[in-house]
Formats: sequence, structure tokens, C-alpha cells
Amino acid sequence: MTQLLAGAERTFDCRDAFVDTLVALAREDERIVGVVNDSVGSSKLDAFRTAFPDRLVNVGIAEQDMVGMAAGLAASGRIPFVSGAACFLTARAMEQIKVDAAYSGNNIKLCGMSPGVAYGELGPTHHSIEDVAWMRAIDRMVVLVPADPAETAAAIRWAAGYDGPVFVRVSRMPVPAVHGPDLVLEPGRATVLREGDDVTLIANGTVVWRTLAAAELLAADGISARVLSMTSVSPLDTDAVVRAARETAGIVTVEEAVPRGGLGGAVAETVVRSHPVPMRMLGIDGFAPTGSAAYLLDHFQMSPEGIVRQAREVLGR
Amino acid sequence: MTQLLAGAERTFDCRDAFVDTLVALAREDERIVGVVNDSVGSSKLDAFRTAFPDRLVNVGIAEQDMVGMAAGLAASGRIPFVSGAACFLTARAMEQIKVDAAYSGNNIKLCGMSPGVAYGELGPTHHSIEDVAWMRAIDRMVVLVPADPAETAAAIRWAAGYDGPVFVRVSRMPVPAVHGPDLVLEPGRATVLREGDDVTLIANGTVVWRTLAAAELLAADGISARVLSMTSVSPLDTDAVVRAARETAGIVTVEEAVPRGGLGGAVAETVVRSHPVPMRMLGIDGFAPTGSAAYLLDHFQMSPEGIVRQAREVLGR
Amino acid sequence: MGSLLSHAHLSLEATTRLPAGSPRAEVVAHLAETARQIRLQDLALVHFAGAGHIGGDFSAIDVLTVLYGAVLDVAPDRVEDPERDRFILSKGHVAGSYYVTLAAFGFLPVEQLATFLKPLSSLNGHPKRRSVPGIEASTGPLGHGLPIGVGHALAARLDGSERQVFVLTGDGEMQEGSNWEAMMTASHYRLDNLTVVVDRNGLQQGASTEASMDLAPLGDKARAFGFAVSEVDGHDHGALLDLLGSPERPEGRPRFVIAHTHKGHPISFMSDQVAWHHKVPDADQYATARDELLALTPGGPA
Amino acid sequence: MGSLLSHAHLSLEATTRLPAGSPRAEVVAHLAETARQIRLQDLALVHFAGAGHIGGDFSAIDVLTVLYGAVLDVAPDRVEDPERDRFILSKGHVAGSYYVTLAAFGFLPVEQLATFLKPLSSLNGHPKRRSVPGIEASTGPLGHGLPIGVGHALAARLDGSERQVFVLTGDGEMQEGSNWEAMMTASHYRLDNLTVVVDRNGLQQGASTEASMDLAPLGDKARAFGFAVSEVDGHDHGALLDLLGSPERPEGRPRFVIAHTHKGHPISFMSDQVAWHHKVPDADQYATARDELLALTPGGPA
Ligand SMILES: Cc1ncc(C[n+]2csc(CCOP(=O)(O)OP(=O)(O)O)c2C)c(N)n1
Ligand SMILES: Cc1ncc(C[n+]2csc(CCOP(=O)(O)OP(=O)(O)O)c2C)c(N)n1
Ligand SMILES: [Mg+2]
Ligand SMILES: [Mg+2]
Repeated sequence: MTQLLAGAERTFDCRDAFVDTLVALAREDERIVGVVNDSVGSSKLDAFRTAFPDRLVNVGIAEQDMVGMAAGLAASGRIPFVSGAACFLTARAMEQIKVDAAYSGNNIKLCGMSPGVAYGELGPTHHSIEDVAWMRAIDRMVVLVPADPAETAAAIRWAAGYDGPVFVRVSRMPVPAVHGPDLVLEPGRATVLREGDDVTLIANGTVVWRTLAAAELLAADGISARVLSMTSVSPLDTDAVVRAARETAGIVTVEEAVPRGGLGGAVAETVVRSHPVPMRMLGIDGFAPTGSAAYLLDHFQMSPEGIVRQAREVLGR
Repeated sequence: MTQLLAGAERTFDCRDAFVDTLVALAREDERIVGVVNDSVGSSKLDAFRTAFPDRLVNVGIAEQDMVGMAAGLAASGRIPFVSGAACFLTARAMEQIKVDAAYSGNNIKLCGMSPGVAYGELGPTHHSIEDVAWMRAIDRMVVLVPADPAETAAAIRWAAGYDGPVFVRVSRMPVPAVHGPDLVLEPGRATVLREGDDVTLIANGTVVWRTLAAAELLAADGISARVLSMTSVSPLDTDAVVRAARETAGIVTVEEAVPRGGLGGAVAETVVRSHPVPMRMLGIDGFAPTGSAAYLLDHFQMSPEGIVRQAREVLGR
Repeated sequence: MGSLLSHAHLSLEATTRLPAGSPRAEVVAHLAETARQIRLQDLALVHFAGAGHIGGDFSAIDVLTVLYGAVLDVAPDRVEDPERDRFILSKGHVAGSYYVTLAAFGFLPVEQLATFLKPLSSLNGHPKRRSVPGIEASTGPLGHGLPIGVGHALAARLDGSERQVFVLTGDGEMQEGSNWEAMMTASHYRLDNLTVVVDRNGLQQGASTEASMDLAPLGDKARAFGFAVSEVDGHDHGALLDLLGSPERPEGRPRFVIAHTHKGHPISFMSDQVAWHHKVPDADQYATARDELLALTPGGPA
Repeated sequence: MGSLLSHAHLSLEATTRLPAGSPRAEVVAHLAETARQIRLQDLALVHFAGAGHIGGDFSAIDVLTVLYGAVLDVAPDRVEDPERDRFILSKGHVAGSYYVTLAAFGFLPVEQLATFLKPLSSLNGHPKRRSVPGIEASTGPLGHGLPIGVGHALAARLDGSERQVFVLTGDGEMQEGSNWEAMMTASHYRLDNLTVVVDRNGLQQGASTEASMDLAPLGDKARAFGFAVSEVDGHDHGALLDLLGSPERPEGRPRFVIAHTHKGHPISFMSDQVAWHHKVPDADQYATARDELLALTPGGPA
């Protein structure tokens, strides 16, 4: 079992930061409404419902209707935060997301709950590993994958202030904090969590802390790894990627998603366009077997040791 | 307006090869059924319906039901060829494709009609530019993008004989033949349409002939371009890509789809894993303005001249 | 697809609504004549542009005309007014008739119609939200407009506003499950500010609705989903005006109006012919159809 | 999620169907006792594995037991027989009770239940097609099973076969539009070999169906979509047997059976409590629930 980040005793469920931030924003801005598919509990939106009973719209178990209705609400001046399990929200309402949200330019925030393999033993029907690649393929869709409570809060704050469609992943998987609390997020800007000049590890979401732990292991072996938290997959911080390609010998991406077309794909596409370097891409590379979320991250080589192996491979040492 | 390939006076609607092949296969194998969403005409399946009236199942305008039913038909021993406009088939039934087709290992053939910008002036709601990236993100899904009638027929023949989920694009956009008639398709194997050692152009679908025309222009300027038809995006012919990376100075991909996560992404991911070289990726890079299909391909720089520009950029000359 | 369409083919003149309180007979005559002009212009649009969905255009034009000509509380200078009524064309493939209707009532310059389907035009083959002032939603994929309309209706409720929402769907379109999700939601939230009009022409893309995927009994379905159902002749301007224009609302229930129509109405060789779903009239057919429209008693029913 | 579950927690014994022609009273008693054993085992499974959906398990177990114990023409040695009846568990979140039922009737070794949710087990939190012999479809996302069932029913029709298809859905699940698409298709194709059973426990994940998204009048909806509707006490083995086991089929119409149930039935503190949708009984609750099940008259109604 993967050890927690040195010094981090506490872990967090990012849904708490999500709902706290949303409630605070909704107090200031009455345009904000929640839209759910029978998912108040699984989105931890009880506090939102208590504070704003009329502004929490349950559409029942009906994801197409959920996103379509959100488009109508948005076009009539509301700011809907649509919140449902990432697997159903994305796969079931894909055309509404493409047409009613992105193409129509509606001001909709899609909050994909418990993405990746967060649902662990509930299996591949409940895993949402394709969502990042799927959403990234859609023009004008901002795709955010926060790593911890601070990034989650910052992503939600940023999304509320931005006029357009945003997809944000919000995980239930316990993670330690990798940032202090008052983070400001700028889509298109990665956060450098650790400087380094041998190799660059680019991660996002729940595996960022595992990547930091890998960098510590590498440091102990005399390898200096730069670590970026690439919260925003679209737009991507291409400058930070190109700098990494120029200044270090290779790049490893780490994500709780299919790397094909995901963060791994986004970084690879940038690298070949500007400064080709060797890469390795870690992620959930197929339908997962039965196992807990943590078990599956290890299974797919995203233990610190697994990440170290990829970094060594890319460096050839 | 883009000129036709030198020597090619005739153009073809690949739906004709699709239906001819399907009717011939269905005569031999009574397990084959067609499943449509009010799309007999737009799929050109009239001949199939005439030959096998009971084996053409119209589910009405209901894409989730279409793919779900196909799963039931497949699990009861039929081989359903599901045929509907690529935009609706993929975006509207995404979860059924993920769960009922791919995860369940059902023997379903998804025939995405008139993909890319084939619907031209009908606009981005009817364009299917994300489908390749979307389908490629799904584990176990074979993704085929034929270039001409021979590739279309070969893809359909191969799909009928393979036990598992396949997505095949079938375009209405007129294209010249780039192959002789008796092509055998092997997913995971690209076809070398032209040898060359300066630069490699990797294309698929309706833009392959444009890419060949670009190679002729380059040859006239003394640049030797290898041209691959990468019909199968998933699995990808990684050997051919690595050879291209080793033996030529760079790669340009050309596709009637979003390159993010599409053919461009697939090639980029392969290249950085094995032999990093500079790349350019052409495709439909966002929601298109109004215009005919041919207009839009030129608009997105996929005229032979546009492709030449990218090849020169990647070569730096 | 041809692109012969030019300014020479614009016959439409922009009109306005008759003032509130005008005698009903005058209003109905004005609507009928406007619908005739819209058909004439739409016919030219499809013929000269070489593309369009004339069958569904012609089955919907009377509903569109009555809504814009006498029912909707919206106007070209009020397209951003939060208190405007909302209209959503869910059967987006009849964009041609929609653009012509919007031009007829001054939402876009008539001259702009000449750009229909041309490169970089904002008059795409399916309506895009805000591509023309007054277009509330991007449609074309069927089964999107009703959920969006429910969202608008719920927004009005949240705002404590009396504004109304109208959605026009195809009948084949009602095979989409997304619509039944939205129907359930509309009645759950008791959205009596919502009116769904179904263009019940009995035909879809490839065949009749009965042969393709039977919808009957459509009224019973809507009633079981909590709607107040009524049926009307969808080409009768007076009947449409009385029904859609009535301020009465069944308490707590959204309305479901089954408008019985004919695809391609009233052209002799198009009416009820599924081939005219998206066939383009050739020169002879254009001339015949035009003559038939011109021969209609001005002001009489189309 | 705990993972204390081990072979020590397996109390189930595999049973078989009573021979055809057994007296009804005996069959009903056998079903009741089997359902009790399945509940006891499922309770242990959820408690010791530390996860599951016990509320929906317990509302569905009587239907599952009657189907596998007396209705479905399928058996462990015939799971590949093309002529077997098909059963699709559309409410896939009750995988636990499904695995236990399949084990009870010999489709998987009882010992395998001890792997429930464990790493690399084939007993995942939602059923996967063929992960256990007899599982016909991968479910979990709601609204998938009915379209799949319609496909199986149509395949039977194409094959000229008399085999039957049964689909069990949740009631909240009927909010999914995909189901209404499939309902329309089933009646359009007159699939009288299809029976849909709705587990009408009145609760979904977060609240009652009425409070979440009202389904009433559910029977009227199904009737308007062309189904022959009947209602039954979903915990009454005799009534379920008579209805589901009857070979009579309304000519040309698929059947829609509303099985009135209680989530968490018959446990005193679980029954009709939405919290038990996916709550896990702690040690005390486990003991109490177990005692309540043990105290049921063997062979009497659960
Ligand atoms: C989701 C989706 N599936 C398929 C289509 C293709 N299509 C365009 S129009 C049409 C027929 C529509 O029939 P109906 O709703 O009755 O419209 P009308 O008769 O009024 O033209 C179809 C199937 C579509 N636009 N969207
Ligand atoms: C498409 C989809 N949306 C949401 C969920 C999450 N979910 C799991 S169970 C459930 C409630 C189901 O209620 P019901 O169908 O009434 O089942 P039962 O009461 O029998 O457990 C929900 C919303 C899901 N599994 N699939
Ligand atoms: Mg119609
Ligand atoms: Mg229920």
C-alpha cells in the first residue's frame, strides 16, 4: 500500500472543499444553482440544499435532461453547477455537453463527481477514466482536474467567475493537501510543486501527491525531478511543457484516467509540436479489475515506486 | 477548390461500398442484422432492407435504445451492424457504447455514417469531429477510418469476421479510389501508399487522397514524402510509426477529425514513447463555420497546398 | 448543393404584428397572408440554395407564424430582455423556415437570407443560439429543445416571472427518450408556464411514424406524463391563435398541444409525401409550387 | 470499505428447484425459505465486505428468488443454450443479492461469494456479463437493461423461438429516457415474449420517488406505451409465482409488472428507510437483522 506523503497525516475528501466553496459563492451570487441527478448525497450537496432549498434542482435519474435543463437555466441567466457521478454525467449526456453547453456557449459548470477509479470496487461501469479525453476533444470546453482541496476550491471559484462551459473533476478519494489554502488557479497555468532538472513529472488530480512522493524517492537516488500539477488539461500550459522538454531529459505524465487523449496525450502532442523528448505516460490504461481505488492506482503502476520506474526508464538510468 | 488526384476522374460515395459489402456478407451469414435510427436512407441501406426486410431493425429516433438493443441482439447470437449518423450514434449513445458494447465484449459493429464534416452546411451539430478521439479512449474498441471504397469494403468485411466491438466511419463525401478493389485490411497495419524518406505524411479517411496530392506537389519540389493510410487508429500500427520516425525527419498527420486524441494524438503518443521527432497535426480543430464539406477541409488547411506547408514546416525548409 | 441563391430570390417583406386589440378576423387574415409569404420565400430559399427540409418547413410554418405573429411576447428590440417569452425550435432541421419567419418579423434583415448555407454565413443548416438575434438554442440533434425549454421554464419560476416558454418538436422526435425525461421533469415541477407543440405530420425521415416507430396514442402518453393535452389543426391560424394565444393555463400542469399537420402542406405534390422530408424542388417543381402558393386566396387559409 | 468477508461468513447452501408439478403450496414454501436464506447470506456479505446496496437487495430478493426458483427456463448447465430464457438485472447495484441468488441455484460455487469485492474477484460491485455463468448483461448505470432485454426479445422473435425475456428494473430507474425508448420499441415490435418487472419500492438513492421525480401514474405511463400492466405484492411468493410463472401472454403486448415492495424488507429498522439504499449494517444492526430473519417462520412469507 502506498505511503502517504511525508509529513502529511491528514487526508481530505475534495467534495467537502467543493460544497463549501459552492455554498460560499452561492451566498454572494444568487444566479448560482445546483442541478443533480438524484445525487445530492453522493455530491455531498446537503449543505447547499439546506442553505438554498429552491436553488437545488433534482431532475431525477436523467442525465440528458440534467444537462439540457442546465443549458436552459444558463441561457436564462442562471449559473448551473451540474453535479453527478462523472461516469454518468459525461457518457450519458455527451451530446448535450457538446451541443447545449460547448457549441452553444452556455455558462454551465459540469462537476464530475468521483471520477477515475474513485468508485473502486463498484467497477468499470462506475469508473470514469475516459472523461478527460472525451471532454478535451470538445472545442471550447475547459477541463480541470484538481489535486487537493485547495485546487478544488480554486477551480470552483474560477469556474464561477468564468463565462463559459467548464468540466471539473471532484474526487472522493482521500488525498493529502499539496497546497496551502489560498491558491489562485489560472487555467492554462501549471503549478510547479518542485523544481528539478533531470526529469519532469507532470501529474494532476488524486495522483499528484503520489508523484511528489516519487520525486522524493528519486531525490534520495540523486535524480532531480521537477513536478508540475497540471490542473488544467484544456487549455494546457504549453509553455511549462516546452520548458520541461527543453530543460529536462524527458517527461512522465501521471493521471487517474486513460492517457490516450488525456493529460498524457495533451503533453505528447505539445512536445512533438515544439521540442520532441522521450515520454512515458501512466494512467488507467483499460477497464480495471475488481479492487479498491487505492489498490487500482497501485495496480496501474501509480505507486511512488511505479512512477520512479517510469522516470528511470525515460532517463535510461 | 482542391483538385482531384492526378488520373482520378471518378469519385465514390463510400456508403455504396458499405452497403454492397454488407448485403454480400449478409447473404452468407444470416446472423448479420442492420439496426438503424430512422436512417435507412441516409445510410443507403435500402438495398439491405429489400434483400432482408426482417433483418433491418428500425428503432426510430432513439440512439441509446439502438445500441442497447444491438447489445441484446449480439448477446443472443446476432451480428448487429448499427448504422446512423456518426454524430448522433457516438454522442448520444456513448455510455451504451462504453458499457454494453466495449466493456461487455459484445459483438457489435458501429457504423458511423457521414462523419467529420461530411454534412458540411448542416453545421457543427451534425459534424462528428470528436468521434475518433472519443472512441479511441474506450478500451477494447477497434476504430477504423477508411479512405475509399476498397478500404470501406475491407473494413466491413474484417469487422464482420472479428468477434468484438468495432467502430467504422463511412463517409458520404466523394473521394477517388486510392486502392485497387481487392484490398485486405488488417487492423494494426497501415498501408504504405507511397515510399519516401524526407518526411512522412500519415492520413486516414477522406483526406488520404488530398495527402497523396500533397506528396506529388512535394515531389515536384524535390521533397520525398512517404504516405501512410492509417485506416486503423486503434489498434495503431506502431511499427510503421516508429519506422517513419526513424527513417524520415518528421511526421505530419492529416485527418477529418479533431487531432487532439485522434490520429494526430495517437501518432504523437507513439512517437514520444519510442523515437521523438517533430510533428504537425492537421485536422478539424474546433467547431466549423458554415460551408460545404470540401470548403471546410480547405478551410482547415487540408488542401494539398496546406498539407505541403505543414510538411515544409516540420522539415524546416 | 447549389449556391445560386442571391438577392434576386428574396421576395419577402418584413411585416409586423397587428396592434393588440385588432379584430380577430383581421389578425387571422394577416397571419394567413404572412404564412403564405413565408412559404413563398422558403420555397425560393430551398430551391436556389439547393438544400433544406422543405417538408418539415411547410408543416411548421403556420405554427411559427402564429407564435411570432400573435402569441410570443418578444420583439426584435427585446431579444435580450430577461422578461421576454422564450421560443425553442426543437426540430432544428427546419432552420430555413425559422430564419424566414424571423426575417419576416424583423429579427434579421431580409437581405441576410441570401447568405443561407453560404460559406461563413451565420445562417447554417441548423439554428445556432445567438447566431441570429432571437434564436434561443442550438438545435438539430433531435430531443434537445424540450429539456432546454424546461430549464427556461424553471428559471422563470425561480425568478418569479410570468414569462412563457414554447417549444416546437417534431412527432418523430418524440421517440427520443430525452423528451420523456423532460416531460416528467416539467410535470414534476408543475411548470404551467411551458407549452409543448408537437408538429404531428405523421411522417419522419424515412417513413410514417406508424411504420417507423409508432407513437400512438401520443395524447395518452403525454397525459400519463402529467400534461394537459389538446389537439388542433396545425394549419388553421384561427384555431392556433385561440389555443396558443389563450392566457389560460391548467393549474400546475404544462400544456401539450398536438398540432395535426401535413408535411409539405399545402403543395399538391409534396403534401404527406415522405420524400419531401429533404428533397429539393427542381425548376419545374419550384414553378408549380410557387403557382400553387400564389393562387391561394390572399388572407385565406393556406 | 472493510474486507473481513471470509469463508466463515458463508451460511448459504445451494438448493434446486422443486420438480415440475410439485404442489403449489410446497413450491411457495420452498421459495420463501430460499429467499430467507438468500437474505441471511446477503446480509452477511454486505456486513462483512463493508459495502453493498442492501435496501435494494432486500426489495428485489423475492422477485429474484421466484424467477430463478420457479419461472426462468435456465439452469447452471444450460447457460450457453440458445433456447434458455434470458434474465437481465437492470438495477445492477443489487449485484450482491444477485450473486447470492445465482449461488443459491448453483450458477456459481457458494465459496466464491467470499471473494465479493476483493481484489481481482469476478464478483465486482456491479454484475458483468459472463463474469459469472448466467449473467447476461453488464449493468450498474441505470436504464441499460431494458433496451438490452428488448434486443434479446427481438432476437428470439427473429429466431422463431418461444424463449422468454425478463428484465428487473428499479422504480427510480424508470426516470431514464432510455427506458421509454425501449418501451416504445418493445410495443412497436409487439414483443409479447418480454416481461418487465419494476421493483416499486417508492425510494431511490436520496429520497422517495415522489419527492425526487414523481413517476405516478406509472401504470398509466406503461399502458400508454403499449404494455399490458399488472400490479402485485412483490414480497408475496405465491402471487409472484402465479403472475410471472403464468404462460399466458397478452397477444402482441409486452408485460409490465409493478411489484410493490419495500426497500430493506422485512428488517424492522431498514424497511422503507432511504438511508438503507447503501448503508452498511454495523455489528449490532447485523445481529438484530439476522435475528429478525431467523425468527421468520421457516417457509412462511418473508
Ligand atoms: C438525434 C438525432 N437523430 C437523428 C437525426 C436525423 N433526422 C433529422 S430530421 C429526422 C426526422 C424527424 O422527424 P420529425 O421529428 O417527425 O420531424 P418533421 O416530420 O417535422 O420534419 C431525423 C431522423 C437527428 N437530427 N437527430
Ligand atoms: C445512469 C445512472 N445514474 C445514476 C446512478 C446512481 N444510482 C445508483 S442506484 C440509484 C437509485 C436507484 O433507485 P431505484 O431505481 O429506485 O433502485 P432501488 O430503489 O431498487 O435500489 C442511483 C441514482 C446510476 N447507477 N446510474
Ligand atoms: Mg414528423
Ligand atoms: Mg426504488
